[in-house]
Amino acid sequence: MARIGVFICHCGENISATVDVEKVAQEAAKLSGVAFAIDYKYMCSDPGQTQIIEAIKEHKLTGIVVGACSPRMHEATFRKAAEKGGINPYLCEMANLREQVSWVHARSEATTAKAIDIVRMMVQKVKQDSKLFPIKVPVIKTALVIGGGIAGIQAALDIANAGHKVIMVEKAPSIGGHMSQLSETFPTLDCSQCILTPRMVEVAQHPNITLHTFAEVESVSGYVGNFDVQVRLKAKSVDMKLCTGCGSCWQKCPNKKIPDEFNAGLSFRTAIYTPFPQAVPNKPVIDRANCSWFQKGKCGVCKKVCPVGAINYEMEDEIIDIKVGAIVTATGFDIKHTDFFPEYGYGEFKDVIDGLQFERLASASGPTNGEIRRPSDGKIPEKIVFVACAGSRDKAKGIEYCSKICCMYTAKHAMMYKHKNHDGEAYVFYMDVRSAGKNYDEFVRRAVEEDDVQYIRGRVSRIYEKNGKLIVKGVDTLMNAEPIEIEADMVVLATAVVANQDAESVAQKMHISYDKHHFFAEAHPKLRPVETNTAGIMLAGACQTAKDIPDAVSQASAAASKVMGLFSSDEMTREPVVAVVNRMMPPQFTTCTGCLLCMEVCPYHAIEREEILDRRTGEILKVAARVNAGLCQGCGTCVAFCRNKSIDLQGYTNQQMLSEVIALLNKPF
Amino acid sequence: MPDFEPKIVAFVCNWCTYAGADLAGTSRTKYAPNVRIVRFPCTGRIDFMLLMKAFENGADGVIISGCHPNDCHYTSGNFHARRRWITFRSLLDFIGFDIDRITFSWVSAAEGRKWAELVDEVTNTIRAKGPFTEISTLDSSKLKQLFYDEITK
Amino acid sequence: MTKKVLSNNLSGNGINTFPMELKILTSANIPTFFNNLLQSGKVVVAPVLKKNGKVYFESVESYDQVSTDYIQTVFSAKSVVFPKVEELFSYTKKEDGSVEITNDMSNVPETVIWGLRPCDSSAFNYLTEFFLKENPDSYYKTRKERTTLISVSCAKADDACFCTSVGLNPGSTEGCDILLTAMGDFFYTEVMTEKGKALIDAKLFTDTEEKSKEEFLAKINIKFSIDEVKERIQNAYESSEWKHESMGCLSCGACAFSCPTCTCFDIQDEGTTENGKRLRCWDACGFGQFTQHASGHNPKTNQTARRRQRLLHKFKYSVENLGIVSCVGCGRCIRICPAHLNIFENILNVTKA
Amino acid sequence: MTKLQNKVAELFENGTINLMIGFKNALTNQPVPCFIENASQAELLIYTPECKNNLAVYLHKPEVKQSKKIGIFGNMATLRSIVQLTSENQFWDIEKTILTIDANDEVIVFANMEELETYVQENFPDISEEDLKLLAYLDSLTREERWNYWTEQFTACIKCYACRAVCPMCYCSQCTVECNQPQWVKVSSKTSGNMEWHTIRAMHLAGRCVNCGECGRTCPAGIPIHLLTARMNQDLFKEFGTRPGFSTKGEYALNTFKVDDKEGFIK
Repeated sequence: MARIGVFICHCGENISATVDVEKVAQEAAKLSGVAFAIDYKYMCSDPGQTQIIEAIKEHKLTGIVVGACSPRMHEATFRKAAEKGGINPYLCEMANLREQVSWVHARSEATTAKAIDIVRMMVQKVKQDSKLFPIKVPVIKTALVIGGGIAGIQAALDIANAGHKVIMVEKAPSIGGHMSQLSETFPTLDCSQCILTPRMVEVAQHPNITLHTFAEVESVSGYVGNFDVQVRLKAKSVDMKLCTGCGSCWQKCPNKKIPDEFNAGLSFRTAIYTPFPQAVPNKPVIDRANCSWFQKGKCGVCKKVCPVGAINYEMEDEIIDIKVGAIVTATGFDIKHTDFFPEYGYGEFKDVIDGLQFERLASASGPTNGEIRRPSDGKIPEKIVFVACAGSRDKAKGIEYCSKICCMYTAKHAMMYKHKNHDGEAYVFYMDVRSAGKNYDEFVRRAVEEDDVQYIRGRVSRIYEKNGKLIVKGVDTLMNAEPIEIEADMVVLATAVVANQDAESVAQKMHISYDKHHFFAEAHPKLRPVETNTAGIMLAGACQTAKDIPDAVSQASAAASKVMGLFSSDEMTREPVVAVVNRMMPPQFTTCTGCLLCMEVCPYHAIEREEILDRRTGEILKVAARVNAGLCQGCGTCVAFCRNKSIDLQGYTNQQMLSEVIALLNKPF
Repeated sequence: MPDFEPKIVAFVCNWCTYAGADLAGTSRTKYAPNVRIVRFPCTGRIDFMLLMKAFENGADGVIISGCHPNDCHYTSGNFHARRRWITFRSLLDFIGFDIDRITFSWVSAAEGRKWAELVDEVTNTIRAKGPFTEISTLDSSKLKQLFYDEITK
Repeated sequence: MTKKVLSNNLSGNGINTFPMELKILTSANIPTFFNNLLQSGKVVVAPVLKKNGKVYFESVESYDQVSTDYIQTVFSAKSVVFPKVEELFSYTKKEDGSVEITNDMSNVPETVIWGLRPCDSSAFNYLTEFFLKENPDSYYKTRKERTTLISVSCAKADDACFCTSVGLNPGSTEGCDILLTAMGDFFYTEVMTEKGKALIDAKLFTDTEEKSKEEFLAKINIKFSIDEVKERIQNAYESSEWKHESMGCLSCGACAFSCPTCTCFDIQDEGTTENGKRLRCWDACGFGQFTQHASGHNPKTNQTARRRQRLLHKFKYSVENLGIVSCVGCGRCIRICPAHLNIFENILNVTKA
Repeated sequence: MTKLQNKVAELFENGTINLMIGFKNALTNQPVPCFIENASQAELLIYTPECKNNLAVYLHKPEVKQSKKIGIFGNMATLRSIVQLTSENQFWDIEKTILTIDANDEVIVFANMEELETYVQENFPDISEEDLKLLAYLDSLTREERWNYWTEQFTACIKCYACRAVCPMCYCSQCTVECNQPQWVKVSSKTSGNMEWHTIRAMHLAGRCVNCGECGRTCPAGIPIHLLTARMNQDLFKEFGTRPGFSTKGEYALNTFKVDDKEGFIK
């Protein structure tokens, strides 16, 4: 038999001013199952809570209703009190008599009547309450970092240094990402590889980090703390254990005319190759698409020349299963291919290049060893035009957003050119210069003032070739919109930053959401910027949106700290407000009919197919749905959806909701 | 009837409308005391049978309210709810149930005023309509059976 | 002469000592007789032709509503004495915590059921035996006491009819208070009970000698010999035919709910802890959950077992318990079955030697 | 012997099936469902347009399931039901061979679900003329008239649940009406309780009902309950373009959504 205690709070004057609290308490006392009812000035105060605790003990209460403010305000408070009193905290319900009664109605019979109704409703509910216990989910203290760019590297190192295991998966043969391609970095102009490569090596050598290069994530299942991930290790055709990285294979490889991705197509590489000299791991892989052995079935030079017999043409892709507790997604970005700017002649004119190509030209490790030369004839250009916003902030043709880094790297490019060729001329066509950030604007000013780069505010309308020169037509909107024409030797387009082509499929594999540009979506744009709305999956770097290195790195560290937070305890506790598919004794097992239509309804993919087997014969007796408490967030959509009420939501059961409605309306008659 | 005060039950979601109603309170926006709020985690949780039950047990009007599309705390509960209501509403209309007694709305956690106005508006409409007796009188009323060829004549 | 008519004697040895009276009622006087019944303030339940072309029992206001040309009604008339929902009592919790229980049968009206078929009226024998033999059921008793049965012999039959196979005939007087048999321009009236006699108005009826009804009755050929069936069915339980015979059964309650002798019910409570009712509702042995225990265990796991239960109950168990074959051959279950199962076909097959 | 009978006999002989669900002529000379257990019985099988029963319902019966390899003759309603039920993950425990007779009187044995799916989609039936007429009539009534019409119908209901029993889509081992904690539906067959039952039924079948009309045909009280689900289907197709029994991957209107689902009534 239920023994419910009802505690009506005056909230000073806040409730008692408009609600006849004494009457509410008296009426509550009459309700069947109510063993004790009282009203008091401040229920949430210490003496108030003490009264509750005492009453629970003294009257052996089986549940309590506190008629006070909104549960969103003090539910936690009173549940703690209930616990102190010795009953399960979930046997405490609140009647919202302040926000939804006293503050919104004038003092009147009707107001008090409403208060009484609400209390009656909650008394009915609490009678149906059952003890609930927080759900404990064990946490696997290993993190998966997807992507080995600077963001991934930073996150991996932070987590590993905190003493947790990290598995890093990189799809390229080497980690390093875009940063490894950069020449110098703004605003300090320090050499990118000089600061990056030590970090790459650290990753490779860190005892807590397992590195899988030339690998991709196949599938992700499970839930926060317990993800099951399948990783495809693509066949490298080279035995990493035997290979010493001596390099004789790629020196001898006959296929030498393969455009080099690392040099943004400005040079060539062989079929068996390491992407760049400082690659980590610094061991080659065979690019089977361009290898004559795999395409034509002959050659085999590398196998012959390899001193240690590390070449293995029979090697096959391998799929490994790993279990991790958290995932950091750092899959990075891509740059928009400029083919959609025919009037700029990209692809048509050799000397119209994009920012990344310029980085390679300017890089000491690049195809020209750092001398800025024209791809067409190798001459040193005397005039370079830099076109900012090539695609960015251009709803009509490109993308509406600002790519954020172009203003800065364009300034950097112009500056580097001027440093290398003092009497060369550098022109920058721009819409606005966006240089917010520590020492950023100073940097751009330097380009203009010290290195006298010509900034022209206007768009480039057309670029064409005329006797060996590139004619750049545009307007200077500041010079009363005068059309101008520059005879340049080279044009650099600051092409827009876009999401990876495979971003969408990655997001779908991970069950995380993404925006219309396929950048991954954060859980909250302001307050949860590094988490996704799939618990346990974090975001780092430019896969979320265009970012420069400092931003990418700080977000990576933030993501890492979220992971460490998750790993700080052996199990995480979750609210027990979750859906449950009923189970019962044989012969029924459950009323669920296994139509599994609910699986589609669940926003969290928390509903799974379960086969109920005969313990002895192992034959399938029934197929039914099961809710994974680890994934369920307790929205209850499946509960209202289930035709024969086989699913119920703890804390908001069908029985409770219906009793509430009936208690509310069906007064004793 | 002049002194008829309608009983209105509101089924609302915890994250948007319930919070919105709280906001109406904290900003002291006054509205009609005829409404009784039942709190659900999400509009997706609201079972269409609860509407039936509310009316059977003497509700004169029902309000269903939750997060605006795309604002659902659980990302899609309200979208599923919306489909459910489109379906249920057309069924009720087909069996001749007075669907004007059910009001659907999106009220966000920031729309305390909208909530207050909604309640007042609904209260007035229902007050004008008078008490809901169509279901409560069903079992007592002497109904003779009608057969379906009749409707084809 | 005395005749054994069980149903009309609600107490004692079930022997009706009323000496049968034979009368003539001219067809012209039928409406008058009928309307007199109505005027006497009785509720008169009679077959009414509905727009769906089927005939249902319904309380009527005048004779012209009554259907005279029909073979059988869709539902039997048992609901008059055994309603599909009988409110056993209602309870209300008072302010002071005490509980008030109300249970009032006083407003059950005096009712005349007009135009039952002889099979239907004989079904009332079984109902009475079932409800009153031991631990008499006061609800049934009250209703039955206030009910008079005026049957009309069958002049027509269809191929679902098989009363002659269960020891009845289209002119049987079993269980009725008055039996009317149309003989050209008049009705041969057999008054079987005091209750019946009470309705006879001397102005309308004239005495007569015993007549043979034979030529005025429908011809229904005998599908099986009830004695053989009664005997063979003793060991039919094990018959392998059951499975095949019940394969088509969908476990809908239609047969039981239309059957004049099905008496299964289920006690249900409706309401809250504050107030509510206790109800006796029709149930059917064909329903999957009919035999389900609270534990979830269900001794009758499949429809074969349920169908067998139903048939054996009609032809074996009720004979063992009450000495009556509780199938009256009205053929309703045959006409109504969505899967077109045929009870006498089933019986024949499971009892075939 | 007819093509159908031969085919079935053959299926028995080569052991493809050990039970055949089809139609035969009853004593009462109307087509009735029959269950053939060997080749010799095959000659009982008939098929006429009067063979209206939706045989799919039998695929849920334990007795039927026992004989694992089941042949079933499908009229359009039956075929649609099988498609829909497949999309609802039933049939994981039986091996079924599906037959039908097409417009040119040829017997078709479907090799796989895909074939069945295509056949159903090519011959997808519209809702019957008669039902359309009834629906149109009901639409022509005022709200109050419709209410009176249906409440009168519901009053006639005796809650025998024949409508549920004949429906292939009503396969729950425990129906909502049998769930008594809480009790969603009044057990007594009074008008309000009956209405609850029929609304629940309509909602649960909305977007799943294949318009076979068995419920309406079966109802002993002659209530045209099939109109409720027929209307639901019409509306759902209008609103969301979903069609029950159209695809085995079938998009079910109520477990999916579109962000831009149109609705004019939410304030």
